[in-house]
Amino acid sequence: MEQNNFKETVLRISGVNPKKCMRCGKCSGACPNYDEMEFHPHQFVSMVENGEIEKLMTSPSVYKCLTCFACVERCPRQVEPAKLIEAVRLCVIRQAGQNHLKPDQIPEMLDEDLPQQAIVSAFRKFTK
Amino acid sequence: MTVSYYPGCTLKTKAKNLDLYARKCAEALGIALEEIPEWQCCGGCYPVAKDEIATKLSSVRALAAAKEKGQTLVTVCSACHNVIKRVNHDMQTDEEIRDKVNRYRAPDEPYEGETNVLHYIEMLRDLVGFDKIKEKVVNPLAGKKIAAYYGCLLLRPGKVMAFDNPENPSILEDFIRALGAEPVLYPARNECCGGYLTLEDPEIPKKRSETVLQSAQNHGAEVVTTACPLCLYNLQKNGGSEIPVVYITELLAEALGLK
Amino acid sequence: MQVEKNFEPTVVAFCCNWCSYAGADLSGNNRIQYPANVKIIRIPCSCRLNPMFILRAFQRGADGVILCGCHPGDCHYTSGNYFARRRMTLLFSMLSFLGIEKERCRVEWVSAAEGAKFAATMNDFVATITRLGENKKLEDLRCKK
Amino acid sequence: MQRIGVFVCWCGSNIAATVDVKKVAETLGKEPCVVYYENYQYMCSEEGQNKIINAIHEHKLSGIVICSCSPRMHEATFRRTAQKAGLNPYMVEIANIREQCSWIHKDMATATEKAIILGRAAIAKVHLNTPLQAGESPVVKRALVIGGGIAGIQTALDIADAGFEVDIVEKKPTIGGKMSQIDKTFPTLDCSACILTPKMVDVAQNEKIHIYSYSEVAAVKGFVGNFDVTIKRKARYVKEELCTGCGACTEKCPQKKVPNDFNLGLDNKHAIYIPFAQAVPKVATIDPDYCMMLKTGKCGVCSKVCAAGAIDYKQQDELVQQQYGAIVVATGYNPIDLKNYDEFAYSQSPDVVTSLEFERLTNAAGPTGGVLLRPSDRQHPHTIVFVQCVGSRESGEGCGKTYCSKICCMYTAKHAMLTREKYPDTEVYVFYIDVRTPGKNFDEFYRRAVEEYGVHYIKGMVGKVSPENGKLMVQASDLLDNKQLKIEADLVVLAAAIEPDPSARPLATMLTTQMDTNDFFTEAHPKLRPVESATAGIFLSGCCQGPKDIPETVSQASACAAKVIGLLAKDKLLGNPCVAESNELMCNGCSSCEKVCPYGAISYVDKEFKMPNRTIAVRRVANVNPAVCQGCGACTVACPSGAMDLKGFSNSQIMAEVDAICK
Repeated sequence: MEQNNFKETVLRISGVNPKKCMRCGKCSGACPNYDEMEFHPHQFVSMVENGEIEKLMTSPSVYKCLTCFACVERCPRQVEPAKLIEAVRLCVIRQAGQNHLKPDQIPEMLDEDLPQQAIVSAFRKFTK
Repeated sequence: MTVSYYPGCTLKTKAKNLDLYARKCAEALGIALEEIPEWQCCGGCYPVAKDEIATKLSSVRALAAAKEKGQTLVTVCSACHNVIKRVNHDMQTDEEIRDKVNRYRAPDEPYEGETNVLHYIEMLRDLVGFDKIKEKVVNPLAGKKIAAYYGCLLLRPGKVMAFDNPENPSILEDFIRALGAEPVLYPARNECCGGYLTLEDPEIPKKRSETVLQSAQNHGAEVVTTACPLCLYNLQKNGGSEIPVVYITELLAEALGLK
Repeated sequence: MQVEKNFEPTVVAFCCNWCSYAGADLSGNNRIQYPANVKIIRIPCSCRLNPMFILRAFQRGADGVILCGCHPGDCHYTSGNYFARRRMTLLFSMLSFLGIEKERCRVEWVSAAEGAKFAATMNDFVATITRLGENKKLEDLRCKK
Repeated sequence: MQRIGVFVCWCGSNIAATVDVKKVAETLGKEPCVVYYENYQYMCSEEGQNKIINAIHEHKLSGIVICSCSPRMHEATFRRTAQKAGLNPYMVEIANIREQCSWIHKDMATATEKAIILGRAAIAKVHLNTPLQAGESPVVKRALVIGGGIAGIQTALDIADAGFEVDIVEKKPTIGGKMSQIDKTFPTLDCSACILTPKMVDVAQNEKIHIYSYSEVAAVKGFVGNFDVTIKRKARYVKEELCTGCGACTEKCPQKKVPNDFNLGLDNKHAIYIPFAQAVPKVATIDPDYCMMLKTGKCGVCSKVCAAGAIDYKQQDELVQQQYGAIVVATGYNPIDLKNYDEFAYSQSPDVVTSLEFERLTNAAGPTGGVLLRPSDRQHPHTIVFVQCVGSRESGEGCGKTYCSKICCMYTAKHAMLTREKYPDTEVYVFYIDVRTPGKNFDEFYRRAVEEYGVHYIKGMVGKVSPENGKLMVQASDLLDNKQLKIEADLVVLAAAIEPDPSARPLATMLTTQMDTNDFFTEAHPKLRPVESATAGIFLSGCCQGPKDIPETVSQASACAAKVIGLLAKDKLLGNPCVAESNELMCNGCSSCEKVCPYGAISYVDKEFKMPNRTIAVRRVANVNPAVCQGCGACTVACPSGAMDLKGFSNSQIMAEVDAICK
C-alpha cells in the first residue's frame, strides 16, 4: 500500500508516464554521471513502473543526478527520466527530518571562490 | 532601448565581473539594463516537480515586474536564465501552475507568461546584432582560439529554452567570431560540468570538468568562455588545467575596449 | 423533490465517406469507446452537408450536431472541405444570432488514420452537450411524438 | 410503396455479443413497409447471401437494409447480391452496427437501442431510394508508373508483359532508384547491381515501355480509365534521342567540383554527367547549377567534344500530355535528414555516416572503389559502431518517426557481416533496441552475423558520439550488463529512419488519394486491398505505401501490376451512379454550381421550355456530365433554388435519416 502511494506521488509530481519507455537505454547512454550511480536513468524508469520506489529512495543515486537533462533531451520517446529521479528524491527529502544537506554542514564545505549559486542550488535540490 | 535586467545573487558577489562588464558593454551597444527593483533569488535550480509553486514565485515576480514595464527580461547568469525561462514556460503552458501561482500572488492582473525572456547572448544576437558588435570591436581578439562552453543550463530542455540546437549550438561561436577570434568546436561543450555536486563530492565535478577542458584543449582551445558562475568555478577549480576560463562579458568588454 | 433523470443527449454526426467515416470505422476497429449518443450519417464529402440538415436536426430535437471531414488540403474531392468550412462559419454566426449556444454545433477534421481522435472528439462533444443540457430553443414541439 | 426487407448480421460474435440481433430484427420488422426481416450469423457468407436472394424473390422486395459491418467493408458485396436477385444494386442500404456500434459499446441494452436507431435511419433512407444506373466509360489501355525504382520497374515490366503500354516517369536522370545505390542485398548477399541492371535493360528494350526520365508529373485530371496527365520533361540540355552515352563530354567537362548525389556527396562529379555506368537511359545530363556555360555563357567544351551533336544549351522544360487508364504510384523513400540528431555528431564528423552512405563506401562502383575507407582520412577503420533506430520508433512528440523503418535490422546485419568477412581485423559493434527479423531466412542471417562472424550485438543505445583526436568516442549503454560503455571507434554508421519521398505529398493532392500522417499513401484496405488506393484507378507500389525491403517491394509491385492489368483488360468501366443531377424546371441559371465544381462537370445550356401560355421560352440551365461528376455534392449546397441534388445522397434521403435519428 505504502509502495503504491509512493509510486502515485512520483508519477503525479513528475508528470512522467514510464509506460512510454521502449527500453532503448539511450538515457543511460547519454548520462554523464552514469558511473557514479547505483541505479541508472533507465532503471529509474522501469523501477518506478514496477513500484520499487523505496529501493530507489534509499539509494545514494538520487543525489548523484546532475539534472543536466541530457537524458530528457535525447530520449526518443519523451519519457524524461531526470524528472522521475527528481520526484523520487523529493519523496525522500519531503519526509520530516530527511534533509540531505544541513545548514551547519555548509561552513566546512565552503571555499572562498565558491559561488552562491552552488549553495543555493544544492539547498534547493537536497532540502525541504 | 531599455530592457529589464535580472542579475541574480552570484553576480552581486562572486561573479561581479560577469555583471560589471555586462552593464558596461550593454551601455556601449545602446541598450540600457534597468535592474528589477527588489528582485529575489531564483533559487539556482529550476524546481522540476509539478507541485512546486512557492519555489517558482521569485521568478514570477521578476517576470511580472518586466511585464508591467512592457520590457524584455534579460538575464546573464545561465542558471537564472534556465530557471526564469522555464518558469515562464510553465506560466504559459501549465494551467494548474499558472492558476495556483496567480491565486497565491493575487495581483490585479494575472501573469500568464507574457514576458519575453532573453539571455544576454540572445540579446546581443537579436536586439543588437552580431554584425553591429563586429563594427564596434576596437580591439579584435584576432588569432585567439576560444572554446565556448555552453554547459547544460543554456540549452536544455531544448524545446523550452529554444536557445539554439541543443546538440550542435552555434550562437556562442558566432559571437566569438564577431569579436574577431576563432571559435573552437569540441564535442563536450554541451556536457555538464558537475554543477552543485561540488559542495558534497568534488570528485564528480572534477571528472566532468576535466573531460570538458580536455576536449576543448584537444581541439586547440586557448581560452574557454562561459556565462555561468558555477561552470566557471568548476572548470577553474576542478578542471585540472591552467587554461584560462573567462565570462563571455569579459571577452566582449575586452574586444570593445572597455576592460 | 423530483429526481431528474440522467440527461442523454441526441447527437448527430455527419461524416464524410473518405476520411471521417473511415476514421470512425477505425476507432471501431481499435475498440476505442465513445458514447452511444452519437449517431453517424454518411455523406460523400463534408461539402455535401447543407446547413439546412443541421437546422432540421435541431428542429427534430437533436441536442448537438457535429460535422467531420478530411483535414484541409486532404479532401478526396480536392476542395470540398474548404466549402464546408466557409458554410459552417456562416451557420455559426447565424446560430449565435439566433441565440443558440455555439458549442452545440461543431466542425472537426478527422482523417481516416485518426480513429483515436474521432473517439476523443466524440467523447468531448457529448460531454459538452451534456453540460449544455437539452436543446429547447430550436426544437419544434410539433415534431415530438 | 416500397417493400423492404431487413437483414441483421451477427458477424459471428462481433455484433451478436453486444447487440441483441434478434430484438433488432424484430423491432425493425415493425417499421412501416418492412415486409420481411431476418437475422443470421454471417450475412456476407454464401448462405447468408442466398437468404437475401430468396427473400427478395419470395417477398418481392423493392429495397433491402443490411444491418452489418461498415459499408466500406461489404456494401459492394451486398449490392452484387441484390443484383443477382434482380434488384437494382442501389436499392441496398447498410446500417453500420459493427464498427460504429457493437465494437465501441459494451452495454448490450445501449448498443441494441443504438443499432435499432441506425437501422431505422437506413430504412428511412431506403424508402426514398430510386434505382440508379451506372454510366459506362471507355478505358484507355495505357498505364502510368510514377517512379522508376525497383517497384516501378517491376510493375512496368509486368504490365508490359500482359501487352499494355506503360510509361515510367522518373524525376532523376536514370531509373534504378535506391536499389542501384545498394551494394549487396540481404539475406542472400547477391550483388544488387547484378540483379537490378538486367531488369533496367529489360525496361529499356521493352517496346511497350516508354521512360520519361528527368521528368515529373505536373498535373492530373480525369478519373479511372481516363486520366489526363501532364508530364514535365525537365531540360537536361542534352538531346536524349541523339546522345549515345559515350561519356566524352563528362571526361572533358572542366567543372569537376559538383557534389555527386548518386554517391550521396561522398565524392564529386562533373557538371555534365551520367549518374552511373549502367544508367538507363544512358544519356548525359547537365547540372544547371554548376555548368559554366549555362551560368556565364563561357565554356561550351561538352558541345565541342560531342560527336553526336546532342548538347543543346537552349533546351527548355517541355510539357507532354498523355492519357492513361491507370496510374501507379511508386515514389519510394529517402533516409531522413539527421539534422536533429547531432548527439551522434553526424554534421560534425565526416566519419559518422548513414547506412546508405556506408553502402556507397563498400560498393565497388562507389567513391572508394569498394575498399572500406573512412571519409575523413581515407584510412581503413578498425572499430565500427552501428547505431540502430536513429529516428525510428519515437514517440511522435519529437522530431522522429513513430514507425519502425523495418529494413534497418537486416541491412545492418548485412553490413556488419560483410565488414567482418572482408576485414576480419575490424571490430564491429551493433547497438540495438530490438532485433526484428521476421522474413524468410532473416533470423538465421542475423544469427550468422553473431555466431559465425563475431559481430558484437549490444542491447542498448548510443547516447553521445564525440569526435576526439581523430577518433569517435562512443558513449553508450549496455542494458544487459548494466554498464555504460565508451568505445573508441573509427567509423559510426547510423541506421537512419526512412520516410516517403517529399514529392509524394503534392502528388497525393494531384491524385486526390489519401496519405497517413507520415505521408505514406493509404491503401484501400489494410488487409484485403493492399495495393489499391481508395481512389479508383490509382495503385500503390513499394515504399510509398510503407517501409519495405526488396523482396516485399517486388511482390507488391507485381500484385499492383495484376490489379492494373485487370483494369486495363476491361473495355468499359461502370461509373459511379451517385452523381449530381439538376432539375431543369427549378434551375434559375445562376452558375453557382458551376463555380464550385472541382471537376468542371457542370456546363450551362440554353434549352427551350414550353411555358404555360403555350409560348416557348429559352432558358439557361445547368447540365451535369455524369461521366465527369464524382459525386461530392458541393453543387447541391451551392444551388440557391434547390434544383441540384445528388443521387443516392439526396436532400430528402439525408433529411429522412436525420428525422429517424432524432425521433
